[in-house]
Parts: sequence; C-alpha cells; structure tokens
Amino acid sequence: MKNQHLFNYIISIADNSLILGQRLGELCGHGPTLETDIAGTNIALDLIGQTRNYYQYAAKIQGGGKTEDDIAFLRLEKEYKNVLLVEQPNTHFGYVMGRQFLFDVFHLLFMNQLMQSKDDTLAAIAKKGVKEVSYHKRFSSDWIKRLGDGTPESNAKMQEAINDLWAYTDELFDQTEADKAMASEGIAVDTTKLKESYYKEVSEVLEEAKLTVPERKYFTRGGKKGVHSEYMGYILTELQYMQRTYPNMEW
Amino acid sequence: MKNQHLFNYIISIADNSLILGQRLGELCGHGPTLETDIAGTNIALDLIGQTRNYYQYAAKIQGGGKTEDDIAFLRLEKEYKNVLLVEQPNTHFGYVMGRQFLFDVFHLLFMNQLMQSKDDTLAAIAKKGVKEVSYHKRFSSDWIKRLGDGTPESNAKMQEAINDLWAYTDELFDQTEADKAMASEGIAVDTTKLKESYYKEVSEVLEEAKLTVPERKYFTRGGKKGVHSEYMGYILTELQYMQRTYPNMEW
Amino acid sequence: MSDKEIKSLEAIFEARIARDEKIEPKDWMPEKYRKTHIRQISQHAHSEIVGMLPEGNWISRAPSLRRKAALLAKVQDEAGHGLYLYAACETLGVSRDELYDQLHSGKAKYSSIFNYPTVTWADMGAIGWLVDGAAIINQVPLCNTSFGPYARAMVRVCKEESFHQRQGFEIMLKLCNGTPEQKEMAQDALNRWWWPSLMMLGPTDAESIHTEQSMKWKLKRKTNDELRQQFIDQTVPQADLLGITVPDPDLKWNEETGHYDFGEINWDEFWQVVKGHGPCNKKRMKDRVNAWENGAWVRDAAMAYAEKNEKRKLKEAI
Amino acid sequence: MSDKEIKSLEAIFEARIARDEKIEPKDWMPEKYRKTHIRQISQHAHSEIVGMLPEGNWISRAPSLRRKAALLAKVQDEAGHGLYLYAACETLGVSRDELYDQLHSGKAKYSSIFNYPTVTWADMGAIGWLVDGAAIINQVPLCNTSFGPYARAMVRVCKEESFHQRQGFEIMLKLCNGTPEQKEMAQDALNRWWWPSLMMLGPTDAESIHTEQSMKWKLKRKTNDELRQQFIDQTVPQADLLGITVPDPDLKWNEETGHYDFGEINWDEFWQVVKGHGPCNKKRMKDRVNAWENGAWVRDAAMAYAEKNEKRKLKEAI
Repeated sequence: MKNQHLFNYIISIADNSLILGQRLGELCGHGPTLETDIAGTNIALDLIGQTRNYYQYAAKIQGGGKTEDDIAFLRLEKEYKNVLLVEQPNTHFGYVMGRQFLFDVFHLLFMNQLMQSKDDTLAAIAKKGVKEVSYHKRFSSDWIKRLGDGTPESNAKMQEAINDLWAYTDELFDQTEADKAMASEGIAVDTTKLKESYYKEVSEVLEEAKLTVPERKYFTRGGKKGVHSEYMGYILTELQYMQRTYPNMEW
Repeated sequence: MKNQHLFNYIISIADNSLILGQRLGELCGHGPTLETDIAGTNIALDLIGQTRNYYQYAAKIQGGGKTEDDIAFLRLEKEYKNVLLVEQPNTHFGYVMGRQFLFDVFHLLFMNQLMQSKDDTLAAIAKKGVKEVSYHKRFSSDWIKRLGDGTPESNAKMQEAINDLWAYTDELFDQTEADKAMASEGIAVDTTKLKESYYKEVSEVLEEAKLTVPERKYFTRGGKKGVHSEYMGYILTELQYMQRTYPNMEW
Repeated sequence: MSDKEIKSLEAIFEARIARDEKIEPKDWMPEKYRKTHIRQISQHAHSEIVGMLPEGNWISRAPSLRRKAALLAKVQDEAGHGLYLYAACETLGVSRDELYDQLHSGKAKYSSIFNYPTVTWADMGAIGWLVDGAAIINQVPLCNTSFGPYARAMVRVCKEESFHQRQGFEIMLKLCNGTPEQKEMAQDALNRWWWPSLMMLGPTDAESIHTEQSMKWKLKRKTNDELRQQFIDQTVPQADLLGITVPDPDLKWNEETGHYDFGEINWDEFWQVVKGHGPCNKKRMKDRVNAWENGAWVRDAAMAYAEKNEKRKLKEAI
Repeated sequence: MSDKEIKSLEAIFEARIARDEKIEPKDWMPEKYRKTHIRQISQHAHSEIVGMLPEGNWISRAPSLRRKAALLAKVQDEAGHGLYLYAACETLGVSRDELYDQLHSGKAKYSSIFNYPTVTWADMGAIGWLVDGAAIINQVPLCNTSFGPYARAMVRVCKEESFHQRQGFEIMLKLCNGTPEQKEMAQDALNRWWWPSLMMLGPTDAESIHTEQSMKWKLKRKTNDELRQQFIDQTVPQADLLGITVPDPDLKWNEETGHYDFGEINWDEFWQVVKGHGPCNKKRMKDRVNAWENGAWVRDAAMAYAEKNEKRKLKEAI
C-alpha cells in the first residue's frame, strides 16, 4: 500500500506536466512572435522531460514490465489526476500566459519543497527541474506584466483570462489520500503550507501588472479526483491516438 | 474480386456521408439560429442513416462477422475513401453551407443515377435517400442565396468559402478502379457523366446568389485514394476514440 | 381601468382557471401571471437550448453509429422543444431575441444540471435516465397547466422526453450488462449525476418562493419535496435493476411511510452552481454567446435577403 | 557615385569574393547582390517557419513521450533557424516585419515541400530523412557562401539539420523493423515524399533562372541537377537498408556513369504547387496569417510596455 500511495503521488505530479506540455505543444508555430514560439516550445519540452522522469520512476514502482508510455498513453480519463488548471484551452495568448503563470508560481514553490523529499529520486528530479521552472516563472511573470501593463486592450484580455482561470487555483492545494500519506512520511510536499505564499506572490505580480486580483468565494475542482473538464476528453483523443490505434508497438 | 470492387465501391460512397455527418455533428448547438441547428442536425442524421445502410450492406459482403461499426470506426486513415471536400472544417457558417451545397448538388445527381443501379440493395438505398438529399440541396441552395445576396459582409464571406472549397469539387468525379469496374457492370454511377450538369447547376445557383463562379485550372484531390488533408486525422481521433479505447464491446 | 374593474376581471380569470379552462394569449390576464409565465417558460426553453451542449459534446465520439444517430436525434428534439417553448413564450408579448438577451446577460436562469460536465459516454445514459426522468416528473403536471400554449407545448415535450428517458435507461442497461469497465463507467456516472438530479427538482419547500402562487395557476401541482420523493421512489428500483448503487449511504426503504428515506442534500453546492460557480457555467454561457455573436452576420444576411425578396415581389405585383 | 566609380567598386567586390573573403553588412555591395541575398535568405527563413507547421501537426499525437520530446525539440530548432536567418537578412537593411509582410501577401516564396500534408506518423520520419536530407545537400555549400552573416548562420543550421536527418532516418528504421503495419506506414510515406523531395532541389538547370549569377557569388556551387543526382545517389542505398522501395520504376544503378538513373519528374505538379495550388498552400498561409493577426495585440502590448519601462527608467535617472 505504501507503494500504491507513492505511485499515485508521482502520477498526480507528473500528469500536470504532461497535460500542460501537451497544451503548449498545440501552439507550436501559431504564437504571436517567433520568440514566444521558441520559449513556449522550450517550456513544453522541459515539462515533457520532467514527465518522463516521473513516469519512469512510477513504472519501476509499478513493475510488470510497464513503461513510461503505458502510463502516459494508456490510462482512462479518470485515471489522469492533473488539476483542472492545466487542461484549460489556449483561448488566446492571455489565457496561455495566465495558465502558465498561475501554474508556475505553484510549481516553483512545490519543486523547492520536493527537493527536500526523503525520497531520493523525487528529490533529484526536483533538483533538476527547479532551474527549468524558475525560468518558466520568470518568462510567464514577464508576460503577465507586459500584457497587464501594455495597452488597454491587452489589459482587458489579460484580466479576462485571470478572472476565468482563478477558479482553478484553489485545487492546486488540495490533498489527496496519497498526498497525505506521503506527506506524513516526509516524501510528499504538504501543499496546504504553500497556499499563503502562492496567493501573496501571485497577487504581487498581478498588482505590478496593473491587474485586479479576483475575489472569489467559490472554486472549481475535480481533476485531482479524476473528474475533469470537458476539454480533457479531447486532449486525450489526440494524446492517445497512436497508442490506441496501433497497440503494442515500438516507435 | 468482383466482391472486393463492390465492397470498395460502397465504402467510397458511404464514407462521404459519414465524414460529412460527423462534421455537421460538431456544430450541434453552436449554429447561428435554432432553426439552422435543427436543420443541420437533421441533415447529419440523414447522412448517418444512409451511412448505416451502406455499411450494413458492405459488412454483409465482407462477412466474417464484421459489423457496420467495425467499418465505421476501425479502419486506418488511408482506408477511408471520402473526398477531401467533406472533411473541410466548419470555419464559419459560409463554409458549412458552401461545403454542403457543393456536395448536395453532386449527391442528388449521384443518387438519381444510383437508383438505376443493377444492384438492388444500392438502388433501394438510393431510392430512400434521394428524398432526403433533395431536401438537403434545397436547404443549402437557399442559404447560398441568402448569404450571397444578403449583406455585403455575407456576400464576401460566402464568396471566400466558395473560392476555397472550389478546389475540392473536381475530385467528386474521379473514378477509382472500383468505380470503373462497377460502372462497367451497370452497378456504379459513371460520375464522369455528371460533371457537366454539376457545374451548370452549381453555377446557376451561384449566379443567382450574386456570387462569382471561380475559375480554376488546378484542383486538389487525394481523399478517394486515401490521402487525406491534415484535418482528417483529427476527425478520426474523435470518431474512433471510444472503439479504440474500449475495444470489442457493445454499446 | 379602475381598480374595481381589474378586481372583477381577476375574479373572472381565477374562476376560469378554477374551472380548468385554458387561458389563451388574447385573453385578459393579470400582469403577474404574464410575467411569471414568461419567466418559467423561457427558463424552460433556455434549459432545452443549453441542455444541447453537454450532450452535443459526445456526438463526435459516440461509440456506435446507432448511438450517434440516436444522440443526434435527441439533441435535435431538444432544439425543437426550445423552438416551441420560445414560440409559446412569444405569445405573451416578448420576442425570442429579448429572451436570448436575458439568457446571455445572465439575467435569465436555466436548469443548473447542465452546468456539470459530461466526461464519459455513460453520462449520455445517466442524463437520459436521471435528468430527463426528473424533468418528466416536473413536467407531466404542466400538460394540464392553465396557460394554453404552454400546456400544449408540454404535451409534445413530455412524449419525447419519456422516449429519451427510456433511451437513456437503455444505454445504462447495455453498459451494466457489458464488461466490468462498462459497468464501472455506468456506476461512475450514477455517482456524479445522482445528487445534481435530486437538486434539479428545486430547493426544499421551506426555501421555495414561488410555490403558493404557482399552485393556484396550476404551474405547479406538487411541492418540490413531493416531486423529489416521487423521483427517488421511482428511480431507486431502476438502479437496483441495473445492479448499480445509488451513492447515498442513508438511502433506505421506509416501510412505514412507503417511501425511501434519503440523505442530506448539499444545498451549498446547489446555490453555488445556481449563482454561476458550477464547473461549466462559464463554458456554457461562452458557447451560447459565441454561437449567437458569430451567427450575427448570418441572421443579418437572412433578414436583408428576405427584405430584398419582398421588394422584388412587390415590384412584380405592380 | 559615377558609373565609373561603381564599376570600380564592383571590380573590387568581385575580386574579394573570388579570393573567398567574406562580405559583411557594412561593406559596399552591388544592389543586385543585396536584393538577391534578401530574396534567398528570407525565402530560406520563411521555409523554416512554414516548415514548423506540417511537423507541428503531429506533436499532440506523437506515439511516445521520447518522440514527442524529440519532435518538440526539432520544431523549436526550426524556429531558431528562422530567427537567425531573419537576423542575417535584417543586416541587409530589411525588417522582419517587412519580410513577414512579403510572406503573408504571397510575394515571397518558401519551400514548396511544406505544402504537402503530414498524414501519418511516418511522415515525421520521411520529412527528417528526405526533406532535411535534401535541404542539407542544398545548404552545406552555403556554409562557404560569400555573405558573412548567411554563411555563419548556415554553419549552425547545417549542424542541426544533420542531427534532424539522422533522427528522421531513425524513425523510419524503427518503423521498418516494426510490425507489418508500421513498415507499410513507412513505405507509404516514402511513396508520398519521394518525388516532392526531388523537386525540392529546384527546377532542372534548363529552367533555372538564377544559377549563373548565384554561382559567381557562391550562393550556389553546383547546379540543381547535380544536387538532385547527389541526393538520389545518397538516398537510394538508405532506402535499401530500410528495406522499402523508392517509387520509381525507372530507378536503376548505372555502372557506366556511377550514378542512379531515374524517371521523369512531374514538373507540372511542381509548378502547380509553386504557384499556390498544392494541397496545403492555402492552409499554411492561413495558419501563418492567423498567428500573425491574432498576435497583433500581444506585440502591441509588448511594445507599449517597453516604452513605458523606458520612460520609467528615464524618470528615475533624472
């Protein structure tokens, strides 16, 4: 059972990177500038890289000859445990950067803690990832400021995105059973302790960007329990297409 | 071999209806008026109904316990033989109606001939379908006129759609090996004979709609040979999702 | 009109309703009756229209051609219901455009159940079975409501709804008789749709503000709690038949009352969703508003074309 | 400047090129040299940018995480190539916005090969193997071309391209060593990409209008037909190694010439695609134009923000 919790815990971290990487990958060649295309692809690449590290570890725990690709491509929708935030669509560049920023701030706080994990593999993955994530956060924060404090149009668009995406922030701190079990052993990050810093940091950037910090009583959640938004199904149709259509082959 | 040709011939007719029906189905609830939503869904329903008749017949020919759903959902992309026209996206309502109109005019000419087929099953399917297709054609022709002869904006949008979609019209008359073999036996429609009437009819409606009939030397083709546009892959990810993810189940 | 005259008209009006006579659009009616009916009928129409979206979400992914066709037909029926409900509403002197505007601006409500996502194919079964099931319980009494156009629309709606309900149950049955994955999919759908379906029958009687007046006008024949009990009593044996479990540990047959006892409903969630904070409220509204806005040029063109045609005919007539 | 002075500058310029000296942006150069380089470098840059699209099409559907990462990295490299090629072009006194404008208006060309659709995963292999293979043959000589910024950009581009080419071949190899379906997928991709790859090396020498001048400026070292022969000679043995068949019944090793003979190229198709009537020309341009237009507000915001920041800094400095 300890292993099951550890497996579930790893999956829940990695799925965020996979789905966010997948969303960014959709944008390749369709961004507002060549530079943002390069940066976006680079972030996607980092995230897919992290995903592979996590899944390889999870596959080892699972045993039975399973591979990273079995985990990435051959689960049912409700077995993916990413937060709803990362599956939100690329409505426009404000949404892309808003989603990234709201995730990056969390991600960096999280990685900084995961480096302290008693699980050496997770600590090592975090140590490697933390540099990448710092860059992601710098990149997305800069864009929040540019768009928030750019033109009246960009301010409105950025605010719209933040308002919509805000509903998905609280779920970042939800604790699953696996979270709690693993935290008690010093393996998992206690996400509840990140919440205050998160909203403080996020609010500071938004304020600097001349954006209003949304006030919200109600939040939307579900992904961590495997109940996703209607977007997720479509993400999976593409993500899984090859592995489902041509089962048991090597690529 | 005769059966193989007949099978291929049926598939190539039916795939047009399947993919066009699929495209229309994407629009449900997203159209410009409730009335067009109802009509569009209705047309989709007719097309899927026709598809089922064809595939059921094809499955019988194929034997080996295959069903209409095996044919609909479990082929590889290059085994679908629909024309490129029907897989074009719902860019805007002008494209939806343009695609429909350019197909309907062909479809009705085709069905009228297929009623004369020496193959009784095909003749019967055509006899049933011809009423539906006349309605489709009336509906789409009316909209071509409304949009072409509506406002300057709608005229421009409709013209844009016709210009883009025009490149896919010539493929409608291409003859595959199966076409030729079956036509020589009086089973298949000789599509080359429909071409003149087609462009005449289409041009008349476009002119009445105050639209310019495109002049074009080069046409795009490929679907009938199984080489599709890049849109097709995405259509299939959704179309096949359930059957690929949950193989060998009944629904 | 003097107050006295109005009072007398009202008395005649109430007497007609009491005699089960139908009120028709051209008949005199109290302003409150008109307003209440506009609110309820349009809310019902909006629910049909918004309700197309969660099911429309699975048309492209339906698992068989038969199911794809049936789903298309169902969504088409819903659009049809919307159409005649809007028409019934228009007889009360409000245009469809005004009603859309109320929907899009968030002023008008629609059934909160459509703010939940459809995440698996089994949701197509659960919606038919539970959501349409609850809707029928709400709507059957309306076939005898006092306002003629609404009553007649409801006769047609109810007939189609019970077809949908059977179809939904049949989807569930197929899943429950299928593989373990399929049965689990059915159970999962029941887990997610059960409580929202109970909420669909409205707030508890204590919180319900419109009940008394609506009873008088035969817009309501039973209280929300009575309808909910009826729904539960009818649905639990069906779940037993399917072999899946209603996600309520407190659910128990009560020999004494002849009804099922059931657990506490999470009314916080209900109000959260009603107030616009459900999982899909924003998405549903964006989809509707986008469809409307992106369709403006099409409607403008149709209007312009109709006017031109009118003029052409006039010219020919001269 | 008098005609005589220009003639003398031209003589010095041509002598420098003959001595294999690099021409740098601040050096004097004939107007035709500048224009030809702007045309060729920007066309090359556009090809990188448009070339992101057919491969980008498979990122979301890559069959393994390893392949997804490699494909992301490859498309990113292409964007990088675009970036330094545009930068090289800008040193000739043209802005990136102007160059984009030429692309979007259809005035500038890009490699026609990217107007074919990527319909299976094997196309990711075939593009790397064949298209990048042909590109390298075109580009390696450019590492020694006369214009410094272009030559230096090409050194970097070529290094990455040969990595991409090996990666593409490896995708093909995996498919060819896989199941029959996979091998068929590889064969199908070779069938579709072979002829367009041959066309990629340009029209036959008889039809090629820029060859002579380009040779002198070392923008070209071999004729199109020589490059094509080199590509064929290099690629056919690789196809043999993969165990798939080049779709040319006339292909045959010629002992005498020491080269492969090959069949007639369909130049009608070539010109059709060049003139904008290939299977994906419209889609590629729409995708680029949409990206550009939808991104306008983002670029405006970045500009406005940079200006505000500049002012803020200035204020602080005072």
